Amino acid sequence: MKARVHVSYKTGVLDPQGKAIGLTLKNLGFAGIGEVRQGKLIELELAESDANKARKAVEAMCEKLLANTVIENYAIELDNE
Amino acid sequence: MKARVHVSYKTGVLDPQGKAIGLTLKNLGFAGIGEVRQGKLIELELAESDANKARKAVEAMCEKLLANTVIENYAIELDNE
Amino acid sequence: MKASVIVFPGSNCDRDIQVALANSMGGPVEMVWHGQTEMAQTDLIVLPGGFSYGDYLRCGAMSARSPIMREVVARAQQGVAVLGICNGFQILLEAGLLPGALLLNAGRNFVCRDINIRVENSQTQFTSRYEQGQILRIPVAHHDGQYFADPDTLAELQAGDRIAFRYCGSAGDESANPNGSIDDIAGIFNDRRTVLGLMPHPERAADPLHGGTDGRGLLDSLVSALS
Amino acid sequence: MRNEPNITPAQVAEHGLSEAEYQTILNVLGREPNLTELGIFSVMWSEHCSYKSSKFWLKTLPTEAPWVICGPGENAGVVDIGDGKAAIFKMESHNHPSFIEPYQGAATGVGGILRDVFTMGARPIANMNALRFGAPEDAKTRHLVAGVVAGVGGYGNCVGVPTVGGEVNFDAAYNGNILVNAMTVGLADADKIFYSAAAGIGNPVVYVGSKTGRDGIHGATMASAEFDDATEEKRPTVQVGDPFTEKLLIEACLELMGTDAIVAIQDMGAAGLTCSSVEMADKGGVGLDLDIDKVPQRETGMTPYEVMLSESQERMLMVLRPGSEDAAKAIFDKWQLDFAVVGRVTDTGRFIGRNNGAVVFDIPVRPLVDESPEYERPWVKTSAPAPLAAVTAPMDHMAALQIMLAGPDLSSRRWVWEQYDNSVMADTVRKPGGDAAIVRIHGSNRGLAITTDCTPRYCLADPHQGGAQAVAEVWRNLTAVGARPLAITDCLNFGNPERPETMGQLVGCIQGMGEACIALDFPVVSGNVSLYNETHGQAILPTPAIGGIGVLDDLEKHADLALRRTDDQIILIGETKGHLGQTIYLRQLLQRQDGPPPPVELAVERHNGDFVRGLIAAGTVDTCHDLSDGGLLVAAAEMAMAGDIGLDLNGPDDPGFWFGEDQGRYLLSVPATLVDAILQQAEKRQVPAQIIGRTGGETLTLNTCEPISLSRLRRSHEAWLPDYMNSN
Ligand SMILES: Nc1ncnc2c1ncn2[C@@H]1O[C@H](COP(=O)(O)OP(=O)(O)O)[C@@H](O)[C@H]1O
Ligand SMILES: [Mg+2]
Repeated sequence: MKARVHVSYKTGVLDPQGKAIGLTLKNLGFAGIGEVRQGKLIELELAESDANKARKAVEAMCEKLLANTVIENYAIELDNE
Repeated sequence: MKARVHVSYKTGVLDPQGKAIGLTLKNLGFAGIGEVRQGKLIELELAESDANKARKAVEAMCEKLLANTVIENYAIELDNE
Repeated sequence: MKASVIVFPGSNCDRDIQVALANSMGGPVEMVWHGQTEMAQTDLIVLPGGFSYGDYLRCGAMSARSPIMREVVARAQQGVAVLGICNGFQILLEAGLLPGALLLNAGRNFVCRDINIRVENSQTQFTSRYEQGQILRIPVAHHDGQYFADPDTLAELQAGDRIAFRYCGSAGDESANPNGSIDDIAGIFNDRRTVLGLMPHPERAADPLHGGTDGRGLLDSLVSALS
Repeated sequence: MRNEPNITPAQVAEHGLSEAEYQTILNVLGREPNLTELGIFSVMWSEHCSYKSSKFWLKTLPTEAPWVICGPGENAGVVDIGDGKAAIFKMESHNHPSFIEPYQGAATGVGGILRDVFTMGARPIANMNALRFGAPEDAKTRHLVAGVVAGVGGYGNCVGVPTVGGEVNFDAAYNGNILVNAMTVGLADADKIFYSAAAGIGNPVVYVGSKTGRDGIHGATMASAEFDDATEEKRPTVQVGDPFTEKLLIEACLELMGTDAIVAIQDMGAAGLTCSSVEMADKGGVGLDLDIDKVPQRETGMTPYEVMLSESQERMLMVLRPGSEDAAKAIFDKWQLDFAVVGRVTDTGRFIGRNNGAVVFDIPVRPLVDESPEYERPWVKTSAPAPLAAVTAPMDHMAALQIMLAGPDLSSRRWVWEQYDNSVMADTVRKPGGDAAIVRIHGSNRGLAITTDCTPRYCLADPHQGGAQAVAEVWRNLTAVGARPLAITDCLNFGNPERPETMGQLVGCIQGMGEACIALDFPVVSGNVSLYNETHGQAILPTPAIGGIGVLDDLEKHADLALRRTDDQIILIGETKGHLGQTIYLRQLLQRQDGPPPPVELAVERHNGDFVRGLIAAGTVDTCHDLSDGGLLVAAAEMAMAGDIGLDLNGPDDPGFWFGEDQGRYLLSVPATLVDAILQQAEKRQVPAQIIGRTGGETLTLNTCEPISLSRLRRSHEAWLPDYMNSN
């Protein structure tokens, strides 16, 4: 099974990367661009085939490593769910 | 309208970050983990309300800035599409 | 006094702090591999600078989950002095021994430069050799040094005199913040002031040939407090 | 041998082999090659690996001196620096990949040169980078500068080796073809150098580091081909660097080198596993059997062709002593790196590959190397430049100075080097910003001085003089900090050698370099050639980048360019004839590029330099700057800005005096009490020396020109590059 974890900054945390992207897009002539945020997308291949168990495992991975919950939120998507 | 751009390495391109994450997850005792890949997720707020036009614009942004098409692929998701 | 430097895969200032500490202590410094689960008795634990795990995912994230860190946290809870420099500071935050987080520099580039910091609290085992308000000239070299804390945490740090150093101009007043850190913060203590994390590298300003010795006071303070 | 379809002429051409070269392959094998064999021949005989156009001329360079432990031919050059220590160093180009993908191209360039150095047993202690970009106005330049600088820093900072210096030039000739030359200097015990000659029949051949993927297949052939519009198609040949793995690889290799397990070791650079195994076998005069299926692979279904030609980064090949495999493996396990026994040393003299037991290639080693083509390409001598037309000063000298210091050629490179960690390892004594960087030899009071230099506009006007000048400037920059110059590495970047004019530039530069090396006792111990640097027939400026090292026996006695005291006298050493041909003054203020470059008088260069070095070694002089781009007034201003102390200068009004680029000159700042003694010594030694000013105040003053405040001068000098990079 494949899992996709999306990690993004919590609101209130500065995102210099996103800000710079927004600015550069404007400089490149793109109009009508509001806020831009950059996050991470982590894709994992898992041996686990039970969706419930897989989600539990990925949640544990997020809490333990993949996200820093002081500044980041995470969301998990599973294939075949 | 909101657009989400997912930028990831092309297959075959080494992903050092993903490799290190996979290793650490194993070191932490998580079992059954296959390949791990890390990509970027860029979220944009757009003034454009026409989905077709929005997609065109975001595609141009990807080609011009958001993705490095030498080594990266991108995929675009639009809200309300 | 006994001091131990933890070596993570990708640490690259481990030898630098080892040499500088050994000079201050006049004796050897223990190097401890991150994969160990135990550590001999020690008075000071140093988490060195570098790019542990390549700074991949988040700086310090993977090192903070190294086997030895369980022991480091336990010792810190017992009151053993812990010093985290640069990447070591990032690891301390990821390990929860200090509050807040370090984000990408506001300028988005790596920055290597001599900067000034002001000693904000000289009443600690890390800073007793400095005067309150003393300006130090010390190099920074980092990509992710922008200190961030939510308003409550920040207020707590301020109220508890837990800000160790702030970036400042050469006269000590105007701001000269190299990375956009909130409140110009360059280093912070835990609530008992037994743990210090800072971005600048005192070990690179510890020898006349470095072009300055302002970092040496930090190491000398520790030696006099812990010997 | 597996049956495969016959090789077609189109495949031969695709592999960059000429018909004649293919004929030689048929002769060597006595049969038709299969595709894997064709691939192996093609990378081994590419310009990059075989030096087929330059070999003939490279052999003319002087490579020996009593202190040279190992000259060209190994992964890097090795020189004895005293106290039982050796310095190991080399410079290498990563031009084409950096143009296609600046960040990763530059990053993997740094990774590659680091491996060349630690392969030989050295701990890398310093990196340098010599960069050439197109005109600032060119649409691509800003993006390329940003990517390359971030890539150099991203890799070097992460592995924890300080980047202590380099150069940055802008010129329209590099618009379609930038140059990224990286240099690494390492330190080893002089009696513990590791070489690449395989030995010991039956000994295990071991692969360590990262797994092999499909990256960079045909990278070596790409570095030997001209750019065209199909460049986009070649894109997947760019590799992503993994500096974290490199750092682990450095530590693991150095740990293993502390034991006696290694018989021979070689990094996998261009042409990967093929080039490394063939070179190891050839140097040792042995054969090598490889089990391709044992090679750690990142992707499934890789063919032997792909495994043999992959340029995946962060990999090494070693021959171990029998029985040491387990101990070696334990070290690589600890660092979580791949380790696999992939073959054996044999006495067959053949390079044989098997996949699951079946032979997939079988090539005699010697001919694969010895029969590699070598061309004495036709060349024409570059015609002598026309004499310089009359020059009239377009403005007063101070106004000229301000424009020059705040322009693309001479503005501060701080924006670049602040992105490089220049003090990790805590042994950096002189950071970027001076003439040569100084790095302490760890645990001692001695140091190494390091610099890279080349003035391509001189090389274009007169390759011979330009080649000599590049070597002389390196020597001078080392001397200016008080170091005893020891040896150089070179990175010869040129256009298409099949063009006689370009070949003439290469020949001229090498001849000039060789003369300078002999006159200055400054041998070449390693180097690299990068040809075909052109796009749509537009060649780059001939750019023989030179990297040099020197030794300081007492770090207490070194010089720096920053003024230290007020009321010092400024002494100009060397003769000033006022040579304005090919100067920055002409180029920037008059948009002219005419006349000959300044002649390099090697005997004078040496004489003046030895004098200056003697003063520094004696502890008499601690403030010194050599004169190069921009001439006297620029050098003086740099000294004032660096030390934040003003200067009052006096001399003739002639622009040639203040902006001429005559060679062999230095500025010294000395306390008034020492001036007479220095001038007397100079006279006795017949070294031209004259007082041209004194230090003090907060302005730069020249004759009767309006003084300029140092802070204003510094602001515009510092601003150009960041302003340029931040505007789009
Ligand atoms: N790409 C670079 N990386 C690091 N340092 C650089 C780079 N380019 C220039 N510098 C530094 O800036 C200073 C001035 O460079 P340059 O004008 O080429 O010196 P010089 O004329 O003495 O050879 C030197 O100290 C040099 O090392
Ligand atoms: Mg110089």
